[in-house]
Order: sequence, then structure tokens, then C-alpha cells
Amino acid sequence: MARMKFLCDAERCIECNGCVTACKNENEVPWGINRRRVVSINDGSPGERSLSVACMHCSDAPCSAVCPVDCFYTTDDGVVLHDKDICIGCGYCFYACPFGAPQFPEGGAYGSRGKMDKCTFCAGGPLPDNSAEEFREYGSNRLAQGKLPLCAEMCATKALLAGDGNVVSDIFRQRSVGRASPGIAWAWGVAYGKPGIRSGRDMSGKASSEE
Amino acid sequence: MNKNAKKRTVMRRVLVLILSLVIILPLIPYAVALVDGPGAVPNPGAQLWNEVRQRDGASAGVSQVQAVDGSVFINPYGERWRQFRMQQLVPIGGWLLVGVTAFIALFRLIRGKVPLEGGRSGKLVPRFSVNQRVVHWFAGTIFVIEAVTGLVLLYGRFVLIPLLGPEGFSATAAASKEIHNLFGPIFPLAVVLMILLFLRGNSPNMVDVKWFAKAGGLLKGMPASSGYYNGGQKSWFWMVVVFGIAISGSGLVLNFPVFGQGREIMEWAHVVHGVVAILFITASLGHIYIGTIGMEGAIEAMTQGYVDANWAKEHHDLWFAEMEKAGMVGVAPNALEEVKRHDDIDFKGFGSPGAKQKEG
Amino acid sequence: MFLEFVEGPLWYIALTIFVVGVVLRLLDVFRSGVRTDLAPPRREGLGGALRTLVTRSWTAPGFTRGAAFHLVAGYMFHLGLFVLLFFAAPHVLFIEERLLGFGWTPVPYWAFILAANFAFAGLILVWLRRVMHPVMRRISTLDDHLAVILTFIAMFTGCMALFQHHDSLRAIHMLTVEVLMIYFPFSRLMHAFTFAISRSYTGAAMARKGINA
Amino acid sequence: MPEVVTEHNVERGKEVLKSQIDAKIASYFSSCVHCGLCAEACLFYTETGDPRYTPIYKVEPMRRVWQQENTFWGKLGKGLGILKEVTEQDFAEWQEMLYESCTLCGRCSMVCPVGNDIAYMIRKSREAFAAAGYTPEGLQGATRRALEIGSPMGITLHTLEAQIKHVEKATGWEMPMDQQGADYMVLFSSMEVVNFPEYIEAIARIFHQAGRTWTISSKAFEATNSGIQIGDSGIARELVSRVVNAAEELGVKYVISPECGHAFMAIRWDAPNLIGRKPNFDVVHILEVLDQFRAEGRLKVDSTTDERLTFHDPCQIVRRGGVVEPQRNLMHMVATNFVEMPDAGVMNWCCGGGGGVSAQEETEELRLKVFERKKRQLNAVKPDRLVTACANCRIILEEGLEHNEMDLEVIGLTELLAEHLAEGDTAAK
Repeated sequence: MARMKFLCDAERCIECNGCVTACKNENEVPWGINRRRVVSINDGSPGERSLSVACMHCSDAPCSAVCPVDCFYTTDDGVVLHDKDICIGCGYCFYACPFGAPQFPEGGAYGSRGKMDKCTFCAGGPLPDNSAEEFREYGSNRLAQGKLPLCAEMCATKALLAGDGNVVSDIFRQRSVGRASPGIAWAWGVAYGKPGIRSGRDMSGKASSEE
Repeated sequence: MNKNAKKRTVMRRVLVLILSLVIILPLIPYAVALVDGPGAVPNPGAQLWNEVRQRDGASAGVSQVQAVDGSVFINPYGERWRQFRMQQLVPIGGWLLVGVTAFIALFRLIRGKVPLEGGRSGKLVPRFSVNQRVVHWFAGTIFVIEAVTGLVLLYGRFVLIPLLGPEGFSATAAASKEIHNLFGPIFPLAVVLMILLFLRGNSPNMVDVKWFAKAGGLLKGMPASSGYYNGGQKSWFWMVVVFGIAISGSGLVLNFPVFGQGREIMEWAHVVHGVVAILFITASLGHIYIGTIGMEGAIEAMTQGYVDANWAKEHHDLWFAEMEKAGMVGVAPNALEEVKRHDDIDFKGFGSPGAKQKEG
Repeated sequence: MFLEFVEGPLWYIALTIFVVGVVLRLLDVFRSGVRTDLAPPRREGLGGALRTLVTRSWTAPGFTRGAAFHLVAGYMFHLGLFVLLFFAAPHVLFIEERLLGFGWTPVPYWAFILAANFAFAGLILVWLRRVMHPVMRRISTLDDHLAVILTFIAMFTGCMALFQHHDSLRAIHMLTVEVLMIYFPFSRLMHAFTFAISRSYTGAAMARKGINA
Repeated sequence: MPEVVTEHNVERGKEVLKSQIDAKIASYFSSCVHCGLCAEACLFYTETGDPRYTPIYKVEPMRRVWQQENTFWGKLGKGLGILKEVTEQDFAEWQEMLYESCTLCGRCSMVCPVGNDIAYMIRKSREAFAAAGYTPEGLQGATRRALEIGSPMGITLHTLEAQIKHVEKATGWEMPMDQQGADYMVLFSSMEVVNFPEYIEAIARIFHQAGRTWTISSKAFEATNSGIQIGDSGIARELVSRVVNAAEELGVKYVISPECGHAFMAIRWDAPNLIGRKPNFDVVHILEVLDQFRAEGRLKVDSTTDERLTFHDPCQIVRRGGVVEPQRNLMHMVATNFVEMPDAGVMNWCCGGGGGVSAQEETEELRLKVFERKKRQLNAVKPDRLVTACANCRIILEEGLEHNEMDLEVIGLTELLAEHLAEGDTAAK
């Protein structure tokens, strides 16, 4: 099976927050929760770079390792998900995660954080695929519909890539090589190409920005 | 032969030269770079990723998303915390708890219950006042609640999930966490009260050194002298003070994630909380054992407030002598309250040298 | 099913028993009446009654040290419980929806938990003293201990229900509170109402003699 | 004439316990949370540390009757036979606690957080114990003497007349006996007649100076009321009626309660309720009269003392009687060095002999033990002389001081004033 990965191209991200909005809209996450966020470095300076960050669906996920109730699991597609019925909202995953992906609905006193929420790679949760309960608790399950995460799909500059890790890295490799060739570096075709064709549930060899 | 030999020598030297050049030439840029110093050939990507990883003191970025640590790309401390918790705290703490329990069991097997050698005399010596006892059990109750729920959170994944299943354990863990967080803030109050009511008589002195040298008189036929509190009790008291303050402080940081404290602070708080908790619980095992089933005649001190005169003589001989001198042996069970109500009686009875009862 | 029962019929049964029970108990208090004091008073009793109603909320002069434990632990518990009871957001909502038709501003979450901490600490402290102190141990009855245990359980389940947003936990809290309400009129808990009567009687009697009690 | 019940009758006792439960007591028992604070206010507890002396525990029999009569569980428990009824043994046991270890000083009533008047409950409990015959012999004897002879100490008019003769000799004035229409009728406690006749002389001199008419009734000169102490309202009514009748016959405006605590309580606060009407005269304590004279300028002194003096407030006059300021005004009049003991005033500690405790010989040991409290109070101020205004307190204080080998004179406030009374200058016209 495929290993699903996100990849954000710092040379392309224009900090439009389209991905953040798309995610919120698609998954109907409550106020205060941001499964995805865009962070800029050197904001306003010539060297400014932005990246869109969410759960990176680590292979050896730190969140899963430290969870006291062991509520995380990795799908066959390599997506790291968790069971909210088991989560106790302790916040340990938030400490361990390098990306600040775990979010909590209640920042109230006394560590009452509510159940943890994070990016699911638009793959829902342990409940029946595309059921109403699944949507309420975890948001959209696009993967089950053969679609890729909406954040990447909606990315205007195709900075945010999502999909099979192999394909995503191939795209990025080609881009980098292209950028290194003077003259054609910013050619339209190199930069954006034509979107790939996706169908079916098997995500092998698929990515949100195929050349 | 000679010609051939010369040719071969030349060829050998050319070969060595070529090989040397092959090895040396690629190093030249590095040498140049070395001479020019670092940064002469900047890698734009490296700088970006250094900042992303917050290396070299680089600051975090900015984000439209407002949240604690929301503008941080990469939390570089999470992994360190994970290593600490999973590779050190859990295994070492676990073995420590098991080891100390085993040690106590072994002690019990060898020594048995520490008996009252002289039997009961029937005469009472007042030891702890009502307030001291109330505060002790108050702190004890909260401590046990916190210890049990805390251990569930630390070891439940390894010990209880196989027993209860994931859902069953989740309910247990959720309840444990809520109880832990609900009763946790009461513990600082208990610690403060403990310090207020038990500080007197707990300053260490030479008697305690000797007491430790004699293994606290726990071994048969090797009695150790002690005042109102012995070395072990004093150690435990100071552990309560130090651990109590540390565990309360770190606990409050973890329990109130509303003051904008970020992950790094909370990770450190967790490290302190975990280490101290394990040490605290380990030490408490000894205290609980010897205070209850481990020693004959010890528990009454905290339940009834008095001890048998023979117990006092055997375990706190110096204090017993003071009490005898003060006429506090064989008095009413609540003689301490009695004494306290009489403001003009200068009775300490807490092991301070020269404690005396004025003729009133 | 269980939730429907405890939130529906059982709640009304408990409420009825509570209200009717308390009213009957108060009637029982007044039933026997008090003989009119014929001695010419130094001053009228009403002012003294009101005065004592307030002043007994603190200790008598020179008595603060002897009562320090009760004062601190007692207030921790009672004030904590008062805040929990009347200013917890779910309670305000419940009062608005089920009882009065109007509500008021609840305390924020952190204040609720702080109140709970105080209430628990105070309750545990006074109960431990009840078990430990020779006087309190001698005069305590089963009723005293039951009242403490039931209150503790009701408070505890309440905090758990609040944390978890689980219907079953809320149902358990409702159940324990209903048990407490049913127990209330038959028990020591009646002091929540009769303390005012006692203070007033004593305050009035003492004021007639010219003493601020 | 009512008689002192000596035969034990538990059923009668329980019945009276039941009948004594009025709205106040029902409310008090409903309110009590068993916090034990009253113990801290009771000198019998603080000085002995015995939890049995907790004030509210002293009314345990009444609480049990209340529980079984007024509460659901009590009725149920009684019906099922689970709850134990108050037994003969209980009456015997609690007799000691109600009579030997309570002086009705009412300090507990001042500290109860729910406002219970525990002294009132004890007084009501004694009512039942008196009816059941569970009363101490000492009190029974005193009460019988009061009924039959007219004084608990057994003194008669004859004794009083003998003392009066001494006073007449000393002052040269004739003491007014049975004078119709006098302003004041003066009462005495037998203790004053026997032990402190100086009081009679002091009264004569003060009234002489104040120029107010006064009289002694030959029919009722005894102010004390053993019926109140033993807890028998019938006897108390009989004893108090003698005073009321005598005073009304003489047509006086005021009846003066002597320097005696429970006598003031009996005549001032209990008498109207016992006889069922307000008498045709006002009752005032001698301290109130003196303070009024002082305010009107009728009481003049020509000397003061710089001795270190302190005042022991008798419970029934101060805390339970409402006379708090007069004695202080009067003390300041003659003493330049007047110091207050800790807790003085309404929170003062009892001498340990009130409420009939001093009438029982068997209480002596306990009485001297609880005197420790007074000793500490005195040690805190170290006075040269101790002033009080209750003959019973005075006896108990002297006894305790002697036992503790403390060289301290106890004197009545009225006598102290008489010592400094301006000679010759009388307002009498």
C-alpha cells in the first residue's frame, strides 16, 4: 500500500491560508481548533518563507508512543489516526509532537482539554466510513471516497502536496531539478504541469499534483 | 631488464601521483572553503531549515492561527521528552517500585513484624495532637488518591490494557486523570499544613547519624537511640517537604494550561513531576509499611494520638526520657490538647532538648 | 433509559420529598411553639434575632483561636459548596430550565474547579476531625457520617459529570443528588435551614436581656 | 406546697423531657451538626479534657427523646425497637453531667455556630430530671430547706435580725423593716446574711447617702431560688411568689436583687414567666441601682484606691442577665488601677460553682480542678484584690484561691463602694 505524506514547498507557499480554510470547511472543526496552520519565517523580510503545517503522519509517531491509553493507530495508507472514544485528553501527544498537530477544544483550567483533535489526512476515524458519527467526530473521510486531502487539492500554488510519498517526492525532486536549470526554472509547465488523473480507492502512485 | 625495471618504476610513480591527485584534488574546494571560513558558500535551504528547527537560537515565525506555540514550526523538545518518558521514567521507575516492594517483602520475611519487645505496659504517652493527626491523614488521603491515579496514567498502558481492554482502560484512565486533576490542587494545601504542624522537632542532629549507622534499629539486637523523631522519620519529613513542594509546583504548571505556558515548560514540569512522583511513592511504601503492619504499636500514634510507654522506650528512648521527666507518661489520651489549651504551661514535648513542663 | 428515569420521574419524586419533607420538618419545629417571655425586656428581640443571624457567622470575641479549625475548614467547605451549588454553569442552566425559568451568570470554569477543590478539602478536613477529635467522635452519630459521605459522593459525581460530558456520568450525578435530596429532610442536613431559626431564637432571647449574642 | 421529688421515676422523666421540647429546642436539635465547638467554651471540658463534658452531650437524653418523637428515623427506629430509649441507667449517668458538671454559665450558648442556646436546653433537661427524682442530694436538701425554712442554707428571719442588730449598732441607724410604700425592697441571699453581713451595712450606708427609701420584708428576704437550680418550675414558682407577694403587699416600686447571680435570673427574668404575669414592680440588680445613683449624682465617693483591682463577672448577672456596663462604671469610680481579665465581660469564665454545683459536696474535686481556668485568668493580670458581685462566686473564688494558696482578697463591689463612700455628705433631705 501507499504511505501517505504531506509535503509543503517553501518556494511556492504564499501564506494565503487557503489550506487552513479548506480544512476547516471540509471537516467542520469547531472554533479554536486548527488542524492545519501556516507559519512564516522572516515575515516581511526579503528572505520570507512560509510553510503549511499539520500532522505529518510520522512513521514512528511520537504521539502514539507516549499516549497513555494507546489510542493511536496507523492505517494501511500510513495515515496516523486516533480513537476519540479512548482518548482522555491528557495532552501528552501535544508535548511529544514535533509539529504541534494535536489540538484540544477546551483550553480550560485544570488540564481539561477535551478529546484531542488533529489532521486525519481527510481519512476520518475508526467509525464506519463516511457515517454521520464519523463526520461529527473526525470530519470528512475523503480517502474512502478516493479523494485526497482538500487542503492540498485547494492549494493555489500547488505548494502543498499530499499523496503517496513516492509520488510526492518525485514531484518535488523534479521541481527542484527544474529550478536548478536556468532558463526553464520558472516555466509554467515545470512549475505547475497538468494535474494527474485519480480514480478508485487505491492511492498507489497518486498525488495531488502529478506532473 | 634494467630498462624494463626503470619503466616500471616510472609507471609506478605516475600511478601513485595520479592516485594521489585523485584523492587530493576533490579536497581542494574544501580547503578553500576552510581558508575562506564558514558561510562563505551559503546554502539558502540550510538557513531556512535551521530556522524551522529553531537551531542557533533562531526565533519562531508568525502565524495567522492564534494558539499556544502556534507560530512554532517544529517543537525540538518533544523528542527529548518522549525519550525521557518512554526510555527512562517508565522502565526505571517501574523497576524501582517493584524493587522496593520486593525489598520490603524480603525484610518482612527475614525480620518479620518488628515486635514490641517488652509487651504493652498499658501506660500511654501522648504523641500526636488531633490537628497533627487530621492533617496527616488529610495529606495521606490526597497522596494515595494522587499516587494511584498517577500510576494508572503512567503504567496503565502496559499493565491494565491487557486486563481491561482499550475501552475499559480508557474509562479508568479518564476517571484517573480527572480525579488526579481535581484533587491535585488540594495537595499543596496539605503540604503547607504538614510543614506547619510537623516542622518542630524535625531538624537533623548527630543522634540521627548514629541512628542511620545502626540501620535505624530495625535489625534484631541492634537498638538505635532516637528523640521525638528518628532519622528515618526526619528524612521522610524532609522528603515530604522537598518532594511535596516540587510535585505541587510542577503539578500546578501542568494542571493550569491557561497561563500561556508552552510545551517546553510543561515538558520540564512533567519531567520533574514524574521523577519526584516515583521517588515519593517509593519512599512512601517504606513509610506506610513500617507505620502500619510492619511494626507493632506504631499505628496508634496516628490513629489514637498516643503510643504505649514501652513502644516509646524501645523506639524513641530519648523522647521517652523527656516525657517521663515532664510527667507525660501514663496521662489521659488527649493530654496534648490539654497541654496546648494551657497557654501558660511551657511544654514542648517535641524532642527539643530541654523540653520541660513548668510547674504551673 | 436510566438517564430518562433519573432526569424525569425520579427527579420529581426527589424534589417533592425534599420540599414537602423540609416544610414538614420546619412545621414540626414550630409546632410546639415557644412561650411568650413575660419579663419586661431591655430591648426588643427582633433586632437581636437579625443581629445574631449575622454575627454567628463568625466566632465570638476571644474564641477565634479555639475555633480556627472549624472556621477555616468549615468555610472552605460551605463557601465551596455554595459556589458549586448555585454558580456552576450546568446548575444555573438546570435552575433556569427546570426550576425558576430564569438564571444568572455562572462562574467561569476555573472558579468552579477552585470551589470544588475548596469544598473537597474542607469536607475531608472536617470529617477527619470528626473521626479524630475525642469530642466530635463522642457526639457524632451515624447520621453525621452518612451526610458527609452522601455529600461527598454527590460532589464527586458532579465533578466527574462535568469533566466528561458523558450522559451516563450526568445520570449518576443526578441519581446521587436525588438520593441526597431524599435523605435531606430526615437528616442532619436540615441545619441548612434551621440554623437561621436557632440563631434567631437565641439572638432574640439574648437581646431581650440586653446581650448581643 | 410543691415538694422535692426524690423517688426515681423514669417514665415521668421521659414524659417531662418530651413536654419540655418547644420550638426552640426542636430547632436547636435540628440545627446541631455535632461540631463540638461548645466543648471549647466549657470550662469543665477545657480543664479536664473529658469529652463527656461537651455541653451538647449533656443533653443527650433529651436529644434521644426528641429524635424518637420528632424525626422520621427516630420514630421508625423506635417503632422497630432499634433505637434504645432513655433508660434508668441513662438518667443516673446524665444526672452527674447535668448537675455536677454544668454551672448553666451559658458560655457554650455564645459560641455555637448554629446559634443553639445550650444552657437553655440544660435548664429544660433539669426540669425532667427533677421530675424524675434524679437530682443530687445536696440540691434536694437545699431546695427542701428553701421551701420549708425559707432559705436554702436554713437561716431564718431570726438570723437576719441578729445581723441587722449588728449593722444598726455599727451605723447608729434603724434598719427599715416592712415599710409600706418604700422605693426599694432589698433582698439578700442567705450567703450574704451568714458570710458577708458587710453587704447589709453597705446597702444601708449607700441608701442613706442616696436619700432613697428602702425596706426589708420580714416575709421574704431570701432572694435565692433553689427551684431554678434543681430545675423544678413548681418549686421555683412557689419561692418566687413569696417575693412577689411580699413586694406587692408593701407596694414598693423596685425590688433589688442582691449580689447573687441566679437570684437575679430568678426574680428578674424567670419570675414573670413562672407566675404568669408581670409583677407590679420592677426588678433591678443592685449594680444597676448603684450605677443609676452614680449617674444621678446620688452616689459620691471621697477617696479612690490605686490598688490593682479586677472584676469577676458572674455569669447569671452578666452573660445571662445583661448587666455589663454598670459594674465597670462603678469600678472606675473608685479604682484608678482597674484591669480587666482576659475574656472579661460577656465571655467571662465561670467560677465553677454556679447553677447549683456549689451546693453539692461531691463536686468539690471537679470544682477545684476547673478553677484552674480562673487561676490562669487571674495570673494574667495579677490583681491586688478581686472584686465580684455574687455571693456564690465569692465563696467559690475564696475556696479556689485558698486551695491554690493564692493570697488574694475577694470583695463585693457594693462593699468596695461603701468603703469609699463620702462621709457626712448625704443627699437625704
